[in-house]
Amino acid sequence: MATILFFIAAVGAIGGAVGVVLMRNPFYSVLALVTHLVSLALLFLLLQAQFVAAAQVVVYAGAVMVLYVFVVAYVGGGEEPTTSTGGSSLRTIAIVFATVLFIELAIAILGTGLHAIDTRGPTVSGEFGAPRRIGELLLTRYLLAFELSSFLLLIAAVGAVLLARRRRGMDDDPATVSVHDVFHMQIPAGLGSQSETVGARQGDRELDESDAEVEETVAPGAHRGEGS
Amino acid sequence: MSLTTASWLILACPLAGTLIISLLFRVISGRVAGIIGTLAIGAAFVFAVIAFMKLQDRPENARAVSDSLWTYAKTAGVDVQMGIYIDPLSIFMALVVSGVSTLIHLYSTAYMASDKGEVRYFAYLNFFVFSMLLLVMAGNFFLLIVGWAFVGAASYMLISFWYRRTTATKAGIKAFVINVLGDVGLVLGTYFIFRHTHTLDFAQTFASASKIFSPNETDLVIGCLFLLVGAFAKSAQVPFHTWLPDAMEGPTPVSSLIHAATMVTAGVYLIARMHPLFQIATTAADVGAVVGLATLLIAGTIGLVMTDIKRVIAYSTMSQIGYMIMAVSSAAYVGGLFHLMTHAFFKALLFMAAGSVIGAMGGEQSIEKMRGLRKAMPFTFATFVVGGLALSAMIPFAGYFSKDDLLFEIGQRGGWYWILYAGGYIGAFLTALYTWRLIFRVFWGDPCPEAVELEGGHLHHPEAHTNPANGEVEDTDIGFPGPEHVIAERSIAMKVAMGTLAVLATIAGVVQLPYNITDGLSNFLDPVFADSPVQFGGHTDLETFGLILSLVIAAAGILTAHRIWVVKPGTSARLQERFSGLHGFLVNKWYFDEAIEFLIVRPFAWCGRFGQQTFERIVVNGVFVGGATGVTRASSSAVRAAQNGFLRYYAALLLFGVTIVIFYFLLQS
Amino acid sequence: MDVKWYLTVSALVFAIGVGGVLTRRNPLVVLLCLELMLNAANLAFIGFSRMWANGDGQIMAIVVMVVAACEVTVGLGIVVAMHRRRLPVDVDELRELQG
Amino acid sequence: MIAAVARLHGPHIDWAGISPLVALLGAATIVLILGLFRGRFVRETLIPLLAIAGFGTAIGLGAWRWHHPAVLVSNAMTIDAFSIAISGICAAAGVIGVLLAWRSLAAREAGQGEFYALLLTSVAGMVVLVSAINMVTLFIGLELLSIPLYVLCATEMGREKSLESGLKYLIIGSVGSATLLYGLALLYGATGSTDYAGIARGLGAKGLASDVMALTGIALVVGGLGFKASIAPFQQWTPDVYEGAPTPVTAFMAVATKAAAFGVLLRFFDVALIDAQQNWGPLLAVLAAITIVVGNVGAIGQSSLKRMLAWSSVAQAGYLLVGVVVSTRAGVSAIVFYLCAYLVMNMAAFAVIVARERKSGRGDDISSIEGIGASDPLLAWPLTVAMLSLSGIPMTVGFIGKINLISASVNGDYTWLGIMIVVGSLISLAYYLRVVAAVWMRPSPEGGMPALGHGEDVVPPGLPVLAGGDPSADPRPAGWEVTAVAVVCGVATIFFGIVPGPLYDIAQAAGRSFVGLF
Amino acid sequence: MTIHLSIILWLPLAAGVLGLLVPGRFSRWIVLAGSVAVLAYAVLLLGDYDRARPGLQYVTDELWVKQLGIHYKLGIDGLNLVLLAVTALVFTGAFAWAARQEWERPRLFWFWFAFMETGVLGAFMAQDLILFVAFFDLMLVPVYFLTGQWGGEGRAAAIMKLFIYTLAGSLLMLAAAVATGVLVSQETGQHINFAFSALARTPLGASSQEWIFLCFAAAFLVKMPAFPFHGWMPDGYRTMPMPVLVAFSAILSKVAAYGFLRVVLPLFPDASVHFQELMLLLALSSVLYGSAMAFTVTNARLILGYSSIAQLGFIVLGIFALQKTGAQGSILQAANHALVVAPLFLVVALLAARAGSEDIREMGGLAMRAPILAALFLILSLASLAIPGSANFVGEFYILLGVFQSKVAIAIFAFTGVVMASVYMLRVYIRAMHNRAGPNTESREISLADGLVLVPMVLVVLAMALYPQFALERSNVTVSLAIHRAQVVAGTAPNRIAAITAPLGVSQPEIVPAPGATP
Repeated sequence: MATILFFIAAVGAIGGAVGVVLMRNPFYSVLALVTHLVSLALLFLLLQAQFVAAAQVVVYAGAVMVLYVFVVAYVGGGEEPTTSTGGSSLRTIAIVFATVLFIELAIAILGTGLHAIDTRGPTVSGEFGAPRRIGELLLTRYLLAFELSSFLLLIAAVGAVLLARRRRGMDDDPATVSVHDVFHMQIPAGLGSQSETVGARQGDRELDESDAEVEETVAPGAHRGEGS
Repeated sequence: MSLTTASWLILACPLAGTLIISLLFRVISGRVAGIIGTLAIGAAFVFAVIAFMKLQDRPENARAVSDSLWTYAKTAGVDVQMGIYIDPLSIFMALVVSGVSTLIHLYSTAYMASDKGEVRYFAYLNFFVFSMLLLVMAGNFFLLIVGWAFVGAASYMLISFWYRRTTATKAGIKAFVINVLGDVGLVLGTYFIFRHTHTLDFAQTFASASKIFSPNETDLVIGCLFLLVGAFAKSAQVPFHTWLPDAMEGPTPVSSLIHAATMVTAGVYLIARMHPLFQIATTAADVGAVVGLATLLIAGTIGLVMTDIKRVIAYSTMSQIGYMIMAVSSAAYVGGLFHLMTHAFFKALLFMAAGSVIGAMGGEQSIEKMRGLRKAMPFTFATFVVGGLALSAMIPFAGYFSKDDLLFEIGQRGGWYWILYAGGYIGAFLTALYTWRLIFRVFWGDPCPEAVELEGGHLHHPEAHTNPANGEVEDTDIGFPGPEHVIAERSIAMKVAMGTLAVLATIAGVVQLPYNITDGLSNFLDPVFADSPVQFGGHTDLETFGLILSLVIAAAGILTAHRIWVVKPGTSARLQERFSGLHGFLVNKWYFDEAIEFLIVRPFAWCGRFGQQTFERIVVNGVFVGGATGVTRASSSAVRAAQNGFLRYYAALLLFGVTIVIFYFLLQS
Repeated sequence: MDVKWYLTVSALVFAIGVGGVLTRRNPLVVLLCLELMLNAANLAFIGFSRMWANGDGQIMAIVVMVVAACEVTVGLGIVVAMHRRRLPVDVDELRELQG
Repeated sequence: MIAAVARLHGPHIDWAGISPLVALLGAATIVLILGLFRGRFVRETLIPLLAIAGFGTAIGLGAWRWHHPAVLVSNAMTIDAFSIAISGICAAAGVIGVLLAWRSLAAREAGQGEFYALLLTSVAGMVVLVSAINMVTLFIGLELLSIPLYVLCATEMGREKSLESGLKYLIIGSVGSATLLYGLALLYGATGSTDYAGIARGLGAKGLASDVMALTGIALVVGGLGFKASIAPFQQWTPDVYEGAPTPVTAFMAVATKAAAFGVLLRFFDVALIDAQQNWGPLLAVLAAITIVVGNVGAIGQSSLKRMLAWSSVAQAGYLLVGVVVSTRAGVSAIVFYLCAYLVMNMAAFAVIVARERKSGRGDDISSIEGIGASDPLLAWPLTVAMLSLSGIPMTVGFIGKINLISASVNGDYTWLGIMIVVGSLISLAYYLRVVAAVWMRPSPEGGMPALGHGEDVVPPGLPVLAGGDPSADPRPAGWEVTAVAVVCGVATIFFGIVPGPLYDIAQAAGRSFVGLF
Repeated sequence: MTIHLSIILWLPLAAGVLGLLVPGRFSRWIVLAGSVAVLAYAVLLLGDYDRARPGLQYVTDELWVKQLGIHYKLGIDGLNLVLLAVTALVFTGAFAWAARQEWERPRLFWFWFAFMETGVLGAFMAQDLILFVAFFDLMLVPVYFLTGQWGGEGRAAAIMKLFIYTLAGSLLMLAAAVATGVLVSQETGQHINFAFSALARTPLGASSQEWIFLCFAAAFLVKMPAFPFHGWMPDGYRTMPMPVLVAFSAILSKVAAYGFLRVVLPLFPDASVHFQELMLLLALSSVLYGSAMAFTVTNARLILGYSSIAQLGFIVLGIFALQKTGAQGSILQAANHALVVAPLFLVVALLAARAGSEDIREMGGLAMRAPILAALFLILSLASLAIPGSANFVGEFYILLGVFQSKVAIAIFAFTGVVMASVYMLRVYIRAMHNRAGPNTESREISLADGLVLVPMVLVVLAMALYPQFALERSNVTVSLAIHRAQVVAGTAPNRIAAITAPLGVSQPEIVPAPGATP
């Protein structure tokens, strides 16, 4: 059963990936990526990473892709010309590189002396990869990474806002205003979802000052997003 | 006054003269400079005489004195003292040099009186005398070389005295360079000797030479050969002689002093001075003798065909020095030095007389243009004849005795020295021939226009002063014996100088007459050469033979000359026609200049040009500079071309790098 | 299934992502391909996490997700800004800077 | 289950140790909030001052913790002399970045609050990166560093090049991150640990140091970190991004990113991967040599000063890499020393470029500095000193820095790399001297002083379109603070060239942080 | 009497900095006064120096960079004493010469010029390898600025070439110097120490020595310059401002020669012996090539430039003869050449002013109304061609004797250079002063101001000619020590070395031959 699921998921992941690369229309590429992500989530599940799989579907396939779709729609990613000024030789080079890289990575993976790689891995309890276990790790061993991730999200949001913000004298396309505003609204949403996803499962008992700081700093970002 | 003080004063006088004249050059007139210069040299002569007498006062085995003023350079096992070495030989040379120099200075005061560079002239001339005296009195190899080079420099300055003449400057540089070659020879010779003796001091070297060196030891022979190179270059011996004829570009008194009487005999002095070495390195000495012989013959033949009055005398000088070199190389020291002395007298005299003639001709030097000057200038004629007789070794003139003594001593060596002996007599014939060719052509015959003018009491003035060598119009800004040039007939100073020399050329033989009638010279020099292994004695038969042969040959030469140039004036032209090849060969001076030009000058010049035009451009700038910058530039443009702005290329290169790195690591595992 | 299969899939996805970055000209799609590469890494992390039976790999995967989101956000921001400046949304046209 | 959760205790947090990081992030937050206020005083004076204060506090706190190395937050980070030193360099670069950006267009365009918050965050990322002893922290630090920079590069949005550089940096940077990440994944796979110590233990285990998976992982890490450090052949983003980014950002980036990248390279390679040293050592040596050559030849003939300095920074990366290759304490201290040197000399140069860029209207083209020897000695001298120092002329700090690197290379049996360093310095003269020549030996270009302060009309008609001579370039003349930066950095370049002792103390303490090295 | 070398070293720079602060028209006098003070100090040194004592005197030794073992160590011994004095003299002359002219931006000009003197003095006095290298590089920087800003036509390219080319060698030397220190410290296990005295104690392995030697040789040969590394020379010489050129050609090139004796022979004796033939051949090529070029080119500056190549070839010959005679000659010759070539360049400047060109084809007949100039020029020319009786000849005599003692054939070939020197020096003299007057020439006597600069320098040349022992006796002891280790390796060491040092009870580390040095 697991084998079959694996193959289905693997084919989905690879197919999705290939689709991303080959689809001429960015919109379809996004859709292909969604396929890929969902398949990947399945693979994660097979590897007993339940929480990550869930996050994958919710955050990635859900939130981030929505963002994508909006931008594609805004920018109007039309069909991309096949021939580029860079010359088509790059296409060949790309294929060669990708192949070589794959072979090298395959050698690395298959040629290793680690025997564990030829197993399904040790037996683990159902707890492994469960939200509880991950939450525990995030709040103990990886507390710093966790906090820094939240700050990273904040600053990325700020950055995106200031980049995409409309400015006097520079923005001469009033028709885009609405989409633009939506785009801005979207960032805190994405941010919120991420932190909520992570934070909700920890329960609010464990919140410490750093978390408070995250909460606090989210606000101005969001505020600016709305204000501009 | 002690011997050493007197000796140092010999050096100090001309040096003081030089300094005074050159430092005061703006203040003093040429005339004053001439007086200062002459007095300085005269004083030197006086001190030389004093030193001579002091030396004679000393016991015979203590007649070699070294004295040092200060340590000049002493380090690393080399000790150079500012020191002199006084022995009969150096005093003898000092006497000759300062004596003749005094007379020539005197002559110059008149001869150069109208020249704009008179002050400069006397400064140079005094400097020359200082250098020459330094040369002969040097107490070690180092100072010898210094004097050696200084006379070369003085010679250079005086040859190109009229420095706007390109011929003069060319001759100057030629003389200088060949002299430097001689210096180099001397230095190298010194090195070879120093390698074994570890001293530069003469006294120590000579004292230890026989202990250190085995006969004909290679290093010593090589060293002596290098010394000979120095001697040859200075004394204008084949093949280093080509500068001497050109050196006649200098004022005539200069030719007289430097290029006849003193400097050019330095080679003779050198060999005599180094006799303890040469007598061990007999091979080297033999080479010197052979070259001397070759020179005396070659120069003699060239002298026969030259038409420039000064050059004829110059070749004659070469030839006579050939005799001396031959003599001292064959251990005939006294003969060689005796001839050196008499030659100094009569050759100086001849040049002075020639100067007088040139004055009369308005600067013209070609004997083709001269004729019948006998009546116009009787004093000059008389002195010229005296000099000519002495040169062609006519009894009882000084040259007769000295040349005879010289050849006699060589003959006494026997063996292959007979060749030298015979060659000497052949040379004697040539000497008489070219000397009298000169005299007959200049003084005999119908007077030329200039002579006629002079007979009328008026000195000839050319319309434009031209360079006798190439006919170029002179740039008279800087002087020359200009319109007011003086000839011997008119100037007391010149007459005194020439007269004194004429007397000396006549009677100087008395110092060393045959059959040991008088032996002043050999007695005086004996302490120097006493240790010489070659000793002469007896053989009065040979001496008699030589005396007679000498006389016969001289007479024959004079008579032949008379026949060719006086009795049958066309003979010369006919001979020229018949032996045109030979004549051409001789007129071109045996093609020595051409050979040197072809073998040495041109290759060097070519190397220089090649260096400048090709090597510098291609290798130094091309390969080194251009190559490096080229590689850098090329790689720069390559790198920048890769930086083409295409984002995807950048990503590609990044990933390419990664694949390569992975590949490397895969190979590592 | 053995872990190595997961890893092979991961390697393949990574290579495909690389190929996409090198071939696509639309920056939006290039960003998607970058996501592919990150996801490949994520898969590898989770595979290894399973293999070693420790949770570190999974944490890493979560962090990567955050990072991926941030990168995408900023990337999209720049693309939007470019679009506003009416610059072509095509990486091959970005050649002002070169040499 | 509740009981289980109740048993869970948060890790011990050494607040003193983590205080520099908190200071930076806190300052970023405060600045961000203050950015909301519209008052001119707040935006143009208070915010930059606060940013500087933030950096200053971080430096001060770092100095306070200098003698108290500690492992922080359950093995996520370590604070030791090395990380403090590198963090200090980054923070100092941040201070200078703030000063250079103070009245710049970039900060105004981006919004003062956001701009400085990004800068602060980036430095915080650097601090995390160099302190990380865990690959999760490493990665998050890397991104915390990079993402603000992507944005900062693009902040002069009026300028096409700025956006271009932002996007290029982002895409290539992400490729680099992904590569690094995959490498980390493989290393994790090979060793089963995300801790440096764990990785080192894993690699130390028998045979693993030459296992293909581990080695491939190292290879990918080389690519990923090499990218950040601009090591050839991963350097290509550098010139484009440096040129396109706003000059204050470039200045900051050139120094701070380099410092952080080498910080992490050293830490990761000399701690986590030390057992595979004989595998990666020769490779990095070759890369160092290539980098030196590529960087130096690339810089030749550039007319954009920023671009030239970008290439030069590639070359400097090559020099610095030598210190990594040898993996000795001497190498570490040489790198730290050189980074300090690099800070002052590079900042002096960039300050001058900023000043001239705003004044001359010729952008960062080399013609903008022509003749300033006569007209503006306060800028000319620092620039000259900086160029001479970069090329390693004695009596400058660059000289001592090079000596250290060469000495480390000889000490580590990589003498040929020492030779490469001097060969590189030699090539570098060709372009550094060109700058010096422009400063002193050319007359000021005629009419080269266009009217200032007219926005788009800065470039007078007829002025050729030069590199960086963008019509929308910053129109306002630089304030005294830019000149001050130039002068202070110039003086420091000379001062530390003559009295290098203080820098040595820092560098050697940093070197001693690596207990595993000799 | 205590003499602080630091004062000598920094005085010029201090004067230069002071000159920056005062109005431009005073700068020159301040800098000139500074250099005169240095000269006075140097003369004091000459008198005060204890010539019998081996080893350094007046040592200033501070640990400069503790961590790298770099010392700020200055000292005087026989190798640098005379060169130091010559440096002070030549710089004073060059300053005095430059002070007669108006320079644009005078304060900067004088600052850099003064800086240059400090750089050179530092290179001569440094007793620490890195300090030496630092000053060696540093002294080029002022040259760069001086030429670049005040030079002749085409200066930008020329000075760039010069700077990069000469720094190429210097940077290699830097690497080699650092390597020397590190390797020595590895060998001894002691903390790294770059002081010459410390480095000399432990010899490096032969293979390390070899590449290090080559790097040092590259630096020195380029700086001299020696054939075929002189590519920078023609353009550089053509464009340098005359006073700078005077200092550059006279002094900076000597630092390189000095470096061989100070650094290379004592520290890398095995390599010195190993590469002896190579160095001798290079030096010989320099002599021949420089001479050949000098009588082909027509620019008077370049004639002197190429002649310098030849002269420095001689100096290298002397050094690598690895004989005391040669080394002594080289030291002397280095001083002599500096003393002679500096005024010669000034004469060339005067000639150019009279002929309107530095091309000797445009000159001619200039002696006419300028007898003093002609006399000075003649004296200098003769000294330059090393006429016996000049101190230059003493130098050459010793040099060639040294070469003769070690390689006879090379000595004989080298004499060609002596002959050629006479050709090219007289050629330039004749073409300038003699022959027909050139088309645009104007013969005039030197002015009083010119004379005040030139005549003292010529007098020094003459004084040296009369008493070269003055220099020789001061370097006598030190030179033996400098070449001793190389001689030990070569197997030509005299036994006298013990005799020199033993009675004085000196245990200078430089003297003690390394135990393993004997093959």
